[in-house]
Amino acid sequence: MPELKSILEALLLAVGEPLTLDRLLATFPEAERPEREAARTALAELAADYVGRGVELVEVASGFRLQVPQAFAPWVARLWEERTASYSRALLETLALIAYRQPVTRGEIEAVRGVSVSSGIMKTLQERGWIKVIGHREVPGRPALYATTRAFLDYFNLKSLSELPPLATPRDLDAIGAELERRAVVPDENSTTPTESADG
Amino acid sequence: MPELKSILEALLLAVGEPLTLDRLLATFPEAERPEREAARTALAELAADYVGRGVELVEVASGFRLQVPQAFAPWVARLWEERTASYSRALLETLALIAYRQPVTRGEIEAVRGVSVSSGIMKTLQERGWIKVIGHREVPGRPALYATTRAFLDYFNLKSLSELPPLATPRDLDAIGAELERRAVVPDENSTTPTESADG
Amino acid sequence: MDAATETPPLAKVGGEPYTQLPRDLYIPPDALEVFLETFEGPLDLLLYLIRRQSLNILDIPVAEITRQYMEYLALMREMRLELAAEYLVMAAWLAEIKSRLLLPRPAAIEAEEEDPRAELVRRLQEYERFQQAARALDALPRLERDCFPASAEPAQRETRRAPPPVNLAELLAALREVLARAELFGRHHIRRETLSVRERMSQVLERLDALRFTPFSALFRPEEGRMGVVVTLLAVLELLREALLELVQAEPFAPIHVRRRG
Repeated sequence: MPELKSILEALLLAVGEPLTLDRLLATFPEAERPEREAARTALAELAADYVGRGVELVEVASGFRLQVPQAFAPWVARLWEERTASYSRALLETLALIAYRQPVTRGEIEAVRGVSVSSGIMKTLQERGWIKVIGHREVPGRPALYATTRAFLDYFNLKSLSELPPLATPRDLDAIGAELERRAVVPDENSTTPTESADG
Repeated sequence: MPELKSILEALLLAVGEPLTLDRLLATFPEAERPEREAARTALAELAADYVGRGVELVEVASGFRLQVPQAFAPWVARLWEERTASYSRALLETLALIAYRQPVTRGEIEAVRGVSVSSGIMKTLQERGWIKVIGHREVPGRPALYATTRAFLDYFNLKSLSELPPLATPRDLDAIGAELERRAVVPDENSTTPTESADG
Repeated sequence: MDAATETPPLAKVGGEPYTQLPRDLYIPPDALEVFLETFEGPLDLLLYLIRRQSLNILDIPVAEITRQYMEYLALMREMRLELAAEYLVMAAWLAEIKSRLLLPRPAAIEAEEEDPRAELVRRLQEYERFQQAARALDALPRLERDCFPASAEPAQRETRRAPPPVNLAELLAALREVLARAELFGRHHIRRETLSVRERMSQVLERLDALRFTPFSALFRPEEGRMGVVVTLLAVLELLREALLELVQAEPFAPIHVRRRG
């Protein structure tokens, strides 16, 4: 049987999120289950082993977690930068619905998409400056009304929303999509390669 | 600056999936970028550090990956209550045929297995990202040609297709007919022991 | 539930009722159905029959194997298992091979012709190879079952990511998909909408204040012409309908004022 320390390490790495001591211990058959004190000691040893390494053990509200220490943020950040190649389909659908049906609430977007829209998506779109809250619908809960911004129009080389391809039946959109591809409307200046932000 | 070994460890853990040497090195500003040889040495050291631990370094088709070794599967499995899916014989046979015979059409798979391949199986394999259509055979109906993906190799801990377990060598198929005839003609003689392949 | 009283024959083979399972079946009847279902097709069943008797594929006693194969087929039918057509095709093929082996042939023809079993043997052998390959594949250590990707969250997620590029075609493709899906759900009516009205609605809302009233006429810009005026009016009506703004007129023919609701 592997060392207790290594088993705890394996569990935390396999999950990648915090685990309580109880959940860690629950993975042992009852007969072999270590004492809580022994597990705590093993975790302390593990934390000591990690000094100077690319991983550290922290205790957070929901338990113990292995994480990549702050000191490595520059390298990890450059890795992510290179990775974010494209937005998710959910994000693009949400953006498209806001563009065509504005002003629109999150609930209305969800009604069309048939699934909930994550807060992360709304946040990303707002951070990117493509959408903003322009009011609230006067219904219970006063949901925010979203609309696209001038930055959105600029990004897509549109003078006004009326230049968006008309919202027609899905079938027609196929043709429009093909047409757009033919015209090769690629508004973004750096759409080919995500350039590394040259700092320094 | 942290040790090279620790930076590589941090990167691999932050991503949780395979990274090539090039992608690892691209996270260093050019002026500080280590030599490939140095990075390889650091990875080797890392692998050595991990002996006996809850983590191991493997090289698969898409690059280097940190993973929890097989020895810890029992504990990890108990952490995730849901049983990890075991795949049906039909699915595995289909996958094996695609892996060893690629590029191959569905019809060709069916010819070997002697039964039709369900669409569900092909869909599952594609959804898992293990197989993909890489073209069409230029025969009537233009059937799709399937091949395995890099994700398939990654999933099965393989660097390349050449690492697949060897396929049992068939008796020379053309010789089978001859053999059958010889047996029919000379039913009970010791001379029938096949010696044709014994040379070394 | 109705079977217990009569003990009906398990199978009929060649018209003969079988009340007992074939001698060489070591399977309790309740497990039989499961057992029969495990066959991946006729080749799989044949390989099973051959292996069970430790026979070499090259030595298949066609007559005997054909008889056993037919028994299983009858059992499957009796169990009302869905019998793939391939099983019947194989049955016909086995019968053909058997008959060709039985028929005497002039030596001259026999020399040219392949042994009738050759093709069957070839296919069995080929299938057997891939059965082994599938087992070998299954035995490889694989993710999620034997080993697991190791990951650790970065202490602090950097927001320095370069935002991914998007082009209009992608946006349209996304819209196309979501609308196609919405059509499938059928609950939502996607109407053709005049964009300019929607856009004007956003613009009007932005201009309006929730605290102060804005003169209705200030919403219109004469330089936009008649179309512009109509679009603005439609936008205001639509906003009104959606209870997003409030119209106030102190007395008949007095100036109308607008403000945002809430």
